[in-house]
Amino acid sequence: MTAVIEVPVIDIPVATDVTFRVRRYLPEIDEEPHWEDYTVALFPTDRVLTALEKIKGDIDGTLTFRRSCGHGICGSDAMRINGRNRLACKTLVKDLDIKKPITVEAIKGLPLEKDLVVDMDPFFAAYRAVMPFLLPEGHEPTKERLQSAEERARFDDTTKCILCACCTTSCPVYWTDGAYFGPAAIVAAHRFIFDSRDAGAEQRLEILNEKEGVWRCRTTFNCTDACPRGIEVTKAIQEVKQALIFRRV
Amino acid sequence: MTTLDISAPRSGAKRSGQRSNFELYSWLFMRISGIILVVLVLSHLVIMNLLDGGVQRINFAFVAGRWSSPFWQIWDLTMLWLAMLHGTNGMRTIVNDYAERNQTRFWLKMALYTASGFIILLGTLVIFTFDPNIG
Amino acid sequence: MQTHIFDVIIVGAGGAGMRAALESGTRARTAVLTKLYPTRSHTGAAQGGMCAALANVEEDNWEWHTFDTIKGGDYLVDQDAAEVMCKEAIDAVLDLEKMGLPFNRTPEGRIDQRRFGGHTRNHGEAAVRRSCYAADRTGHMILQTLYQSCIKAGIEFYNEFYVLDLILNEESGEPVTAGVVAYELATGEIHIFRAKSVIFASGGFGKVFKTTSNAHTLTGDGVGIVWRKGLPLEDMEFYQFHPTGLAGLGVLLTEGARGEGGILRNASGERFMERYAPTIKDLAPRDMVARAMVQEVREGRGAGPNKDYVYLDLTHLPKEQIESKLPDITEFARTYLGVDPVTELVPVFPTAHYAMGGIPTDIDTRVLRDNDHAVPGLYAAGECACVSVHGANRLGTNSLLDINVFGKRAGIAAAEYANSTELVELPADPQMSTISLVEGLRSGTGTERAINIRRAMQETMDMNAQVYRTEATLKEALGDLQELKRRYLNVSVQDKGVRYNTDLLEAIELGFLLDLAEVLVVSALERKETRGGHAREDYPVRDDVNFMRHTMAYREVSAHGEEIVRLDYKPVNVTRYQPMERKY
Amino acid sequence: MSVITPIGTLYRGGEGMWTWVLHRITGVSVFFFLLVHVLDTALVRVSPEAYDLIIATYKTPIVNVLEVGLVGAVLYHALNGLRVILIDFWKRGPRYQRQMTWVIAAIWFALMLPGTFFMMKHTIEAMFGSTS
Ligand SMILES: Cc1cc2nc3c(=O)[nH]c(=O)nc-3n(C[C@H](O)[C@H](O)[C@H](O)COP(=O)(O)OP(=O)(O)OC[C@H]3O[C@@H](n4cnc5c(N)ncnc54)[C@H](O)[C@@H]3O)c2cc1C
Ligand code: HEM
Ligand code: SF4
Ligand code: F3S
Ligand code: FES
Repeated sequence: MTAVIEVPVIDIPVATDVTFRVRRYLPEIDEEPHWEDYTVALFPTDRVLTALEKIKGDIDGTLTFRRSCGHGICGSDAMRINGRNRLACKTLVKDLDIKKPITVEAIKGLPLEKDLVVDMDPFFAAYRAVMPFLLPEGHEPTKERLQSAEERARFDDTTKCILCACCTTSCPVYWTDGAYFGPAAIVAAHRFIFDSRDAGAEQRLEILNEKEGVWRCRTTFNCTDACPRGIEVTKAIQEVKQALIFRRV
Repeated sequence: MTTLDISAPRSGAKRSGQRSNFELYSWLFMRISGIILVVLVLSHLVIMNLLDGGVQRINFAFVAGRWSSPFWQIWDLTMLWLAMLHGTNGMRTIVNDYAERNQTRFWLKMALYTASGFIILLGTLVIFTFDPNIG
Repeated sequence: MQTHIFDVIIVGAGGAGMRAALESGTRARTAVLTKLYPTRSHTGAAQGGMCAALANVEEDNWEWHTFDTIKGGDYLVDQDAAEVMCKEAIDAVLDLEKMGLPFNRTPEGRIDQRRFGGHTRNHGEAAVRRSCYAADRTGHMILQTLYQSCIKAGIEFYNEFYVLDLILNEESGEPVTAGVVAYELATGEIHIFRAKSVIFASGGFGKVFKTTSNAHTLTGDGVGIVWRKGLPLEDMEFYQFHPTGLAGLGVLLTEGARGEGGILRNASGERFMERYAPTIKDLAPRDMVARAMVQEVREGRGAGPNKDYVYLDLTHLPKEQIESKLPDITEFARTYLGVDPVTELVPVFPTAHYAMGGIPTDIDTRVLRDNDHAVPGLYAAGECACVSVHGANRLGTNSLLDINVFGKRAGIAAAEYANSTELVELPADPQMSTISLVEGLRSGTGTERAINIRRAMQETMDMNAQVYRTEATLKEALGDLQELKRRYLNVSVQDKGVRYNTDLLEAIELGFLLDLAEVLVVSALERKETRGGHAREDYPVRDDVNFMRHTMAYREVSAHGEEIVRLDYKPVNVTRYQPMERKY
Repeated sequence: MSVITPIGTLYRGGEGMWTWVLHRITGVSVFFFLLVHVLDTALVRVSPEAYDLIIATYKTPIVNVLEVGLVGAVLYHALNGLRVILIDFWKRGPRYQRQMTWVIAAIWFALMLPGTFFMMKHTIEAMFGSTS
């Protein structure tokens, strides 16, 4: 069987010098963060993460950042690239303007620990506070609980969250009010509130009805724009608000 | 303004845990009053600033003419109350956002509420006790 | 330095670690130490699914699943372990569903199932729908669900704590478990965790290779620690290369893509798997598909400017099916290669993926110190362990299954053991070797940079110890590795600080990788046959007479103080299925 | 390797963020104007002269320009307020928020261009002489 196929054309790319302007902060040495420029040779298809690895490996080993999977699935490397929150491993050089230095700095709103590393504990504390786990009702069935494909689709979007904090640390409200639960926590709550197998919606809604809950959101959409998983975060927040107003899930 | 560099939240991550529907109602109020204000305020602006000569024709006599009708009295009264409550509630949010310390936040809100309360009472008084034959 | 005392310490918060924590947390005082925030673990990258003979969509039973697992593993599987896994698979999936995992559903609302490589009906008749899945994010959902359940259960986590040593003491001449030594990333502080049981669930070591689907952090720390303690490692030569990595990058495209009907094609568009596995074609086990792909490229039928990859073709599938069942890999192809799978062929090539070998355990996950004896209080589960349910080649979906089934068993066994015993005394200064490791690197004045050694190691492993191996290439690799290990002694780090010193930890991780690469190559050299993931061009057939046995590698120090790898063997546990030729 | 300014960059938010910043600025401005406006209107209780005096300032060119600014601010705040309400209550609102931004911008210009002209008409006439 020989199908007639379109063979994709992939250009063989060339490496070019790209300058990165990184906001550095070594707590044991620096009193204040400062900017530093590094130039590395990169292919257009390289990720910003590759550049950081190269800088760390070949130029300055003290450069510190978190990373793990390298392809946008673990949520380790949220940072502000050219002024916007993104994952370094999902941002390709070809999608950036390399005529100017590319700025890289830590996400904001969480305490800065070192270079691109921030303290994630407040972020996870907010996540834990919305009871992000199934609270089923009644007896455990012997087999699986039934759920229709439509019921499953209801909360599909918010199950994709990788807890990278791109959203929460892009939220202008969170920058100034660290007590706000933040979009990521609301996304987590949404994932369970709209799960047909869950019976804890009432409690979670109560929590998000608090002073620092969903009402704090000013629909600025930075979260939706920043989410590397393409979750419609603001929409999820809207659905939670409506569930609270109409007391109906 | 709001987007300058802030590395850590200025007010710490202490949640109040306060449970009531106050924030819900205040949020709803912002939307409902907003919709009503669209009609009231925009018409007000059109009448005052655009129709036959706009602000140029406004004087004591014009006001006197208007407030002789209860319709305009009620119109302006509603507009005053809604706009002030809406604005005050909006300002409350802003104070909540930007005040760094609880102390500051408390006093700013006190000042806000006092000013708003005074203005609402004053405005109400003026509309109700207006006397076209003064002077 | 701080000392903590627990009943059970779990090293690693991936699927295996957290599944264990859920069991032991309710039975004994448990803490999970993890070098990454739990949700960063690489279990989250798993895509395709988790097999269990639920028979939700077509006839199936766990015995067929067992057979497929054994045959898929080229008969090097310990059959008692495979039986346990396939039988307990059903509960493992249902457990996850009850914890809230959002599986895809059938029209009746049951858990949906799809086809996967090597999973067949009635001992190889035809492909069967056995893989339970949540789009192509099954691992993500498992990891999230387990973490959520851990929050619900109030499990104690120590995040960003790197375990660097295992503390063993001697009781009547035998090693017993006393705890672990950990390095806190944030502060640089050394902690001692005393515990009655320790479970290693620290994942794989794909980073010995250059092209890999594995995370930067999969550096085999747990396996390396156990190795340095003089405990054996099993079947290290069996490393799986997944057929469909994005060409040149290694980012994985799940086998589920072929389960949904995807087809592999060479440069001329031919569906070449028809020649290699006439019955189940593109859904043959991974080792066979990967070899076929390399074969195509070698024989000049590769595609692309350098003729160095083949294509994965999904273009005949309906767009909705691709977008709903394979959304993530579609995005990967678009993001990283700029290729849209809906309309274009995706360039793919095998990528280093999964370690079949690792820390040897029995079916109760107890770690073995030789063929017959376990170390009291020491357990291992997940990719770092070798039970061995995967034998010479793991079937797709069987790892997510492995981590759930044996993670659970480890949690129960470790907690029950802890409840039946006393805390073991610490040996004198248990932290010393860790401190000298850390301080040696931090204060070292060497001239080598870790990154150069890492690159060279990955380069030689990709060149010489990948899908096809020969005596010559393996010797080449071994020579390179020994040279690199010498250079490693001269490594120094630039970051001298104590807070978040990732420079230091990456150098330490490199040390583990070098050790494991060497064990892998030495084990591979001695296995003079082709079986599963281990393909020797100079010995192209399976040799059941001489090699139907597990490799057991031991670290020994020679009279001159040199580290050497000594090999020994362990019989395969055969219960029901006699080895047959492996045809699909 | 150069040491440059120590502060971080401005967050480069999208339309959503900047419309909100404007909404906030206009909201605050209008609020403060309202405080003053109630006070000046209150002068009707004092005496017609006092009121007419203060109203006269409204008729000066500079205040007239400010007046236009105020109307522009209220109009923007009102339109964006409606956009926000649609985002909150219309199922598809969040998805079309960007398009709605362009729609309100268009409406704003469509109303403000002629509006400004009419409001400024007197000022222009007073300054440059009547055209009629
Ligand atoms: C891209 C990809 C796709 C896959 N798809 C599938 C699939 O569809 N089906 C399937 O069955 N299998 C799949 N697999 C395989 C499977 O996902 C993994 O083998 C499995 O998830 C391993 O789980 P684990 O719990 O053993 O380890 P991991 O999830 O890797 O977790 C390791 C944990 O150990 C911790 N750790 C490591 N070192 C230390 C240390 N020194 N100190 C403290 N903590 C440490 C880490 O922080 C982490 O929490 C896939 C693998 C990959 C890479
Ligand atoms: C004309 C019709 C108006 C509409 C439709 C409207 C609508 C809104 C809405 C929906 C909000 C809430 C925004 C949010 O929650 O993110 C809001 C906030 C606000 N409004 Fe209005 N409003 C109007 C008039 C006014 C007036 C007359 C004032 C001044 C007194 C005012 C002052 C404010 C303030 C200060 C805020 C808070 C801004 C913030 O939190 O960022 N508004 N308005
Ligand atoms: S919602 Fe999106 S941006 Fe926010 S934490 Fe989850 S994945 Fe990251
Ligand atoms: S950025 Fe913040 S204000 Fe709301 S829409 Fe997103 S949570
Ligand atoms: S490294 Fe995992 S998301 Fe970027």
